[in-house]
Amino acid sequence: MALLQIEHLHKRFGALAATDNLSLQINQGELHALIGPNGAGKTTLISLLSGSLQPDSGLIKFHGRNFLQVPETIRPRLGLVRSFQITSVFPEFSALENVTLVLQSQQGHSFRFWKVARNDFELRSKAKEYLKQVGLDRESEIPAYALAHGQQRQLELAMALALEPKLLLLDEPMAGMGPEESLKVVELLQQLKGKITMLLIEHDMDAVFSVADRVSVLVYGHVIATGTPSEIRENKEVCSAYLGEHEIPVAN
Amino acid sequence: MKKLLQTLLGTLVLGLGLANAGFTQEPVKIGMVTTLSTGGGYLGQDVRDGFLLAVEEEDGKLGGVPVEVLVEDDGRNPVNGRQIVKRFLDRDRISILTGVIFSNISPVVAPMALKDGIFYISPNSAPSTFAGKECHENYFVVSWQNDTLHEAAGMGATELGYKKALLLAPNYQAGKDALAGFKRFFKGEVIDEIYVKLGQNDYAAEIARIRAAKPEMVFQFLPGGMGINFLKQYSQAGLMKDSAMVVSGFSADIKILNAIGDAGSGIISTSQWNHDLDNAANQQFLLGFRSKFEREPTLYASQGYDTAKLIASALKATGGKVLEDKAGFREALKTAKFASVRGNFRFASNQHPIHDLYIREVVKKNGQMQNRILRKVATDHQDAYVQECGLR
Amino acid sequence: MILLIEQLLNGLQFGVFLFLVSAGLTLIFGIMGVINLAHGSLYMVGAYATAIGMQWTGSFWWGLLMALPAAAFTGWLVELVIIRQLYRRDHLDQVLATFGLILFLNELTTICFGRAPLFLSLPETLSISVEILPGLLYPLYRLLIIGTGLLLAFFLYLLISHTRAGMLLRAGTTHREMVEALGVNLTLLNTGLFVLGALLAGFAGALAGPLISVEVGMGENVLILCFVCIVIGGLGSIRGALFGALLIGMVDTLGRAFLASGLRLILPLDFADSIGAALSSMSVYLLMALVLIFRPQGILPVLGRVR
Amino acid sequence: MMVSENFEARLMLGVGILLIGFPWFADWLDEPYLVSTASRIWIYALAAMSLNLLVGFAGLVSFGHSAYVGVGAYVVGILAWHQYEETNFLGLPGTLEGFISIPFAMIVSGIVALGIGALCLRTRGIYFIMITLAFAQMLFYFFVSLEQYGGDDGLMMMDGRNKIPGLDLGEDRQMYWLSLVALGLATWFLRRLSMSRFGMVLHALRQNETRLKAIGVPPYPYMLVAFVIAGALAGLSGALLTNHMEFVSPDFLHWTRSGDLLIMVILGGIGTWTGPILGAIVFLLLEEFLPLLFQEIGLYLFSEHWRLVFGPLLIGIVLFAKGGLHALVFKQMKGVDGAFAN
Repeated sequence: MALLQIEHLHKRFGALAATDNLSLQINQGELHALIGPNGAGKTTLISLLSGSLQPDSGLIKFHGRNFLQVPETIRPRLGLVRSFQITSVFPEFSALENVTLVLQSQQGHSFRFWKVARNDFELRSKAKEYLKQVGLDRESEIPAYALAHGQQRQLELAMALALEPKLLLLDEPMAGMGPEESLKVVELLQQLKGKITMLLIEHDMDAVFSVADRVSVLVYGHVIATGTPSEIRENKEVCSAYLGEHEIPVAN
Repeated sequence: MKKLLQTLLGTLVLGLGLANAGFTQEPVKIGMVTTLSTGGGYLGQDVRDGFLLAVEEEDGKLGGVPVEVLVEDDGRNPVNGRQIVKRFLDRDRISILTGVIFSNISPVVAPMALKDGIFYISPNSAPSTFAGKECHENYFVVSWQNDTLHEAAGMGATELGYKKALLLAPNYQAGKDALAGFKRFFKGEVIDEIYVKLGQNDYAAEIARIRAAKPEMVFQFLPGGMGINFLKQYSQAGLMKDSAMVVSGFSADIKILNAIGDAGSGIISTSQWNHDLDNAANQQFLLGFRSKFEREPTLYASQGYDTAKLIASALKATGGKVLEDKAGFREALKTAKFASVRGNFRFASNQHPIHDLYIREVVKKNGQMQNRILRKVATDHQDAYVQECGLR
Repeated sequence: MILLIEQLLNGLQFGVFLFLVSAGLTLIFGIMGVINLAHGSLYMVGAYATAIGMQWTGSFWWGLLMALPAAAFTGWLVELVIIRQLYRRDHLDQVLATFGLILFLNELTTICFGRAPLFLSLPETLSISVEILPGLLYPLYRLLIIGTGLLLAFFLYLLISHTRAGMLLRAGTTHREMVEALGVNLTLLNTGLFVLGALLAGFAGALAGPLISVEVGMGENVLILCFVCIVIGGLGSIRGALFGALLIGMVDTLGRAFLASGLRLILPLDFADSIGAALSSMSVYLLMALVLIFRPQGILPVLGRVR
Repeated sequence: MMVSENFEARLMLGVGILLIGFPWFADWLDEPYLVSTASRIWIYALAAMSLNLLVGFAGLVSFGHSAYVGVGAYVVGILAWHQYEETNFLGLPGTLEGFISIPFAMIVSGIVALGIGALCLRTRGIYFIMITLAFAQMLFYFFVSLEQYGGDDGLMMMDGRNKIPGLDLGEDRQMYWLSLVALGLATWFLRRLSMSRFGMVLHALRQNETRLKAIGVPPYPYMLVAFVIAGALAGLSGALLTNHMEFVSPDFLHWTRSGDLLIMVILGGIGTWTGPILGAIVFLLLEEFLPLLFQEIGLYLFSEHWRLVFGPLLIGIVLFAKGGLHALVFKQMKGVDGAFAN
């Protein structure tokens, strides 16, 4: 069953067609990876899905509902959540405050002017659980700007998870991480698999081919192939268009 | 650079003068809050210099009584003005407050002084409220009531036989008061009134309207730089020969004439004072001012000088008692026994001047633009608000 | 009809004049990202230099010629000492530092030249009016301003769209890092640009001298209006500045010319005059607010701008 | 971060309580006029504090904040004028009662801020700076043309300051205490506000607006509410200013006043608690006493032309003193933490 359906999506920036007649379907519960060379339009697609960009034409359906008219700030509440390629947290807040803010936004509006927010212990303990889930529980009081790069990426993930997504758009969650940290994230993705539907953009092919249920290949703004990791690995068109002479990784 | 040195020396001389003053008797403290910075700064400068000239003539005394004059700049900002006066009253314990130039400062500081029980003597600004309903026994004006020179312009225009006038002023209170004052005494027809934005620079649009309306004369009250800009552009547009220009003295002081040059030729203006008034006090004033400051005094300088002379006469009468003998000092001020540079001078019951008014014409003499008195348009003129005042 | 044409010419003249000051402001903002509140002071320097030059030589033309090096030199000095430190700062710092600069320059001018406005007259040959249409006399000097202004606008257009420096300027507005990566000496380019802006502002000041009073504080009056022009036109764009300046010139002039008399048709006389004057003094700000609400990037913004 | 902020709060409370005694101190110095100077400082500090809510917390640089100060000031002035003239304003009588006119001033300023903010907040960055300036200029010219209420000359409170039961505002000390208490209450309120859920959103907004949207929080309504709160507090400061001066004029709304408020915030330290107060103190003391200082030490040129020193001083602070006076004062006290007292 399709959770997200994208049909004939177009987006141009001047002369450049960043998204060109793109159609894609993501099924309930799967971990769908999106790969493609730099400039293929992966981040543009994420922005179109999250609502920070408006497409020129085409259709986005989420849960069978037309999503084009849904404002950017409403989409997360309906379960469509993104993480950012370039780390995007609230740098002056502590890790805990970052996640607490997300949880606070989950509980409806924030027009509460008097009660001190950090004394809301229920919210805080819930936030701590998310930090624990990504392995940041010991860093919870450190301001985000003082965290190591990998830790900031983990925080980013915790914030996305705290939004209780139905579909999680992950824009290169392992970018700039060391091998050890990457491994942690892969483990986390394995854990989440099946519970949350995910669209993963990642350059680390080892990771992609080890965790993904299905893979789509994006070139020049449209999808040239979709299939299981093994189908993609054997696809001639993909080999010539994208993978080129590179060796295709073998799944372990 | 010369200016720079002058400023330096000027202030030094002032400092020494004050230091000398304190020997024999505790000096009478006079607070002068005036406008020295911003575009209107030269008004305050002239009031101050005129006043200090009179003090210097007596070597730091007025009427034989040593005085200490505290001068501060309000920057034309009522908030600053208030702070300065507060300091004058609480710390310096002044007996007389003077110096205020602009009508947005006087309503703030005058009540403070009056409430405190000291004397307020205005060398320039005189809004109508204080001439009428709000007049006060310790409030004196040496210059004129704000409307006076505009009223004189109305009389002058009538006397010169103009029938069709167009009026121009900024869209604010003083501008509207000016036009009202003119209309009070003008017997001809007012064909149009134009209000402009306060601080406007370019008058092309208004000048085009004037050209189209073809008035016999234009009366305008555009203070400071606004008036200079307007006059220059008016003359460049070649309108001076079609429609005469009648203004109140503020718009044709010597500074403004210097700034507009030949464009000023033929402007008719009104004043209670001019340099060619032939009386001994005026001769002495002109001689002293020119030699000390090496420039021509404006009417503001004459008002500053008159203010000091009035205070001198009262100090002399009471032997230097001001707050110790308020009634005596007040009476002495009221009789105004001093030789004003404008000649004929006495106080009306609201303690604003009764004096003569003149119309003047701008002419070029020895390569310099200057005002020449045409004729007297009013003798013993007093303001329109005196009836509303409860003082007798 | 004649009146309308005359008022349109007045609007055009005012607009062209505003453009001269705005051009530098918008370029400096566009490429350096600096809001320079002290730009009006450069205009003041131009006017003062002309007045002083005229007092020395007795000729308006020499005065005019003196304005250019004076403004350029002041501009260079200001860029070197202050503006250069502000490139990477946020707008708030820029606003405050240049605000401080205004205080300083104004006070310095007061000390050097006094508070009384300076006298600056037109040469005889220019202080006449010419009949451009039957019955329409128009001051020659104002025509001259229109002509020079439009000519300068054209030169600026050529400079920016047809020279290498202009190309770098355009590229720098949108892709600063790229230009830097090409090994272009951006510091030199910035200084050059700043001096160019100062020259234009100084020239405008010189032109304005004979029309308006040369006094301390004259810069701030024109500055705020110029900001309105460039914001309406689209920040960083010369075309936008020209468009904005002409629009403001027209709106302001026509508002003053016809608003009050128009309102008299529907309102009682006194009331119409007050409302008319109030509305016409608010009109340009009203226009700016409207433009920003409906087209926040201005009417003719720089295309493809990333900042 | 928490510990040091609490320390700062306790320090402020302590100093605030000490300041209640300032009038007696001024008496002891035999300089009673200082009480009036100090009242003015607290009133401006309140305005700077409200501006700091926008600039320092929400990251919105408003260049037209004096407009709301001016509106509040005019409400008090106009009500007092109608009381004096015994006329009606829109069918309502004027009043001199402080507990009516001061809250009313806050409400009107808040409403004006709501209208202007609703439009301005559609823009960001430099455009926001400019559009707030544009609206402030409109209001400035509006009050200049408001002939009935004195136009450019402004409006006096003929019957003196507002009446508040149990207080005699005509007495400078009581005016001082009212100003100090108003500042204290506003600071306390803003502090609570900043720590509430609403405050968290504002802080987040300044740091990363894109991210805030991505977690499902629409920034606009929060910014608007902050704008209204800041406007209402500015209105309170305006209402007090009219009372202090017994006078109001369009000069209160001039664009350079907005600049002054911004300078106070920056000078003191943007986004800090003591910053705007320190900024107001230093700015106003410099403005008032720099000319006197130069006179005392014999530099007469500078005493008349003190801006010649003040201008470069301002530039120097912007260029070299990051974090303003707050950083200067608290860095030593707090060590490393102080650099991050947001």
